[in-house]
Amino acid sequence: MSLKSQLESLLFVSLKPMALKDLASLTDTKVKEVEAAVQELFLDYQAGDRGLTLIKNNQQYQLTTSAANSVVVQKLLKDETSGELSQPSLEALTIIAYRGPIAKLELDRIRGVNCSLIIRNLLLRGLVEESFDKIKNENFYTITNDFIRFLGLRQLNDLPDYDKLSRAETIDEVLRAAASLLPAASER
Amino acid sequence: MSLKSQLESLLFVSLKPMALKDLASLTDTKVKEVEAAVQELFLDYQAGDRGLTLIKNNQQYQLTTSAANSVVVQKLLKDETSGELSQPSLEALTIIAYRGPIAKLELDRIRGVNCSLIIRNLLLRGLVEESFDKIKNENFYTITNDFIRFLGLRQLNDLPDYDKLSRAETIDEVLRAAASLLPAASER
Amino acid sequence: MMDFITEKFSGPLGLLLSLIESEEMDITEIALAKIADDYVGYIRSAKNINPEELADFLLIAAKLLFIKSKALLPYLYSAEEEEEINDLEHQLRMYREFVAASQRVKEIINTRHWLYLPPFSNAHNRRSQFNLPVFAPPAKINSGLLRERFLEILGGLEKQLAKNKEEKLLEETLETKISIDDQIIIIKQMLVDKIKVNFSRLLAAAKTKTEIIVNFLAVLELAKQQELIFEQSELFSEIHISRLADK
Repeated sequence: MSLKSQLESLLFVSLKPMALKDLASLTDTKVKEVEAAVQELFLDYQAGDRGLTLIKNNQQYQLTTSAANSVVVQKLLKDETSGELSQPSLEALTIIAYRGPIAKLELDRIRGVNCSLIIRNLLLRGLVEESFDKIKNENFYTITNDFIRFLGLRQLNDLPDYDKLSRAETIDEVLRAAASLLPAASER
Repeated sequence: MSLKSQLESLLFVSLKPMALKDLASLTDTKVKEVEAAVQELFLDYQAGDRGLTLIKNNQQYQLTTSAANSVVVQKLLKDETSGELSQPSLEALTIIAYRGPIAKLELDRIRGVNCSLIIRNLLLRGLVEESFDKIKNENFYTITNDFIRFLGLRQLNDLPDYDKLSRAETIDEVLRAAASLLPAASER
Repeated sequence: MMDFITEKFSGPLGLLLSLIESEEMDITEIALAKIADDYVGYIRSAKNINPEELADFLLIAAKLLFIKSKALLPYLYSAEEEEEINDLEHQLRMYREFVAASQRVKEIINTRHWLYLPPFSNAHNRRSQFNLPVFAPPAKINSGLLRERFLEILGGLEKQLAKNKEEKLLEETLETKISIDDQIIIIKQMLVDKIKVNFSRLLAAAKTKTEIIVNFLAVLELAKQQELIFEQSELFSEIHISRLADK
């Protein structure tokens, strides 16, 4: 069978999001080839009149039902819940969605306030994930597939204005940084 | 969305084979139409280079992996349930052993992260079991008798220092602190 | 269902933004200088500010008062300080973009076009056809190891609890020492006793950055109420504070 079909079988059976390298070792292929085949599958699901969607997040893939069929699926399944989201939690989730992986200090800086408690709460609810960066000696935060599923998106890049908001610096900050490199900038 | 795509979504989330009349009532269509659409879906899976297949048994339909990929699927299933436990899984198992029966929310609070995926893995391996408490409307977890015997013990309280460790005040204190700081998000 | 709790604002930048928007102003230095008093007035009267966040609220208050004083005495400020003001404007603009984005995210979630997974079941039909073992313990596990692990977990939790207690203690002291109104009374008392006080002496008594800010705010407040006179013989020299002759 083709690699693409093997990957579809694996994604169908797996209980959790699958990393490229796990898919590669299971199918005994190179990561590069797996990546190309998964991408093909990702586009297949997007193009056709399909009831399934492939989510891509954090370099991991997961098969779910498609957004357009949510109403009929809800009839069959017990209603899923993610509980209440306060405005501060919603803001933190939004910033992590656009800017993740993001360090806690950077999140605090954008919100202008310490976000420890909010992060703890989001971790408990499985909406964000923490990973430790050994080189930077800091924890970084990303959005989980569960939160992406509540958004009904295939990937975070599909969020509105993703390109604009995901950039670490806004244009005027970049311009300012560039200006400060010029000797003339010191004379104001 | 098309009926065919709705049926694909429903067959994907259903844990058991589905009868035509159930599919018809969920999608609010006639059995005849559902039958035609299911047939179309069946042919789609047959024709393409697909990792999924639709099987029919006693007038009931079920989505499964294609037979040609069974070797690679089996490899994944074996990987999921063999080998040593990851550090987080071992931690969760230990807490369930000494503190069981323990609610999911309490386990999450002790570990500081959502433990859904870890619990699934421990359930799959037959190391812990789940019981639903109707009054508290929550799932509780304990280690299985198989696992107790595997450890060479006759019963749970034969675990070393069980009396002392199962009542460790530290854990109660952690749970109290978490409950006051992070009010329960409604469980899923 | 995913519910949203609405609050008046979230954090110091949220408060700042709502004050500016309620005046229908854009984010500029002039706007910030204009709302500085409203902001300080709000945090003085607010009862619902989380003690953990108080320091962050006060930090913004200090920045606003700095901007306000610059608007009054522009020649006293350097390019570097100019930069700091730009930073607050920039930070607030960026925050505003994310608040707007968070509203769009909320709308997306509320359309409930959620993506679903099959519910987990141990007797999953996708697996049952493969005759998997129902019991698959890891080889290297024994009861001694479980005990060891459990003790390690307890140790880790104890450390965490101790750290939390320390932080809480810090917050409590912060909370008790932090009221601007109390500080005003203390300063007035000092002035009654001494007639003249050096500003640096006031600050020397402060133990944390937050306390410095509170002192600063209290002094400014007294100046606003026209109860104090400030004297400084030259730039960057000691500031002497004294009471206005009995009103």
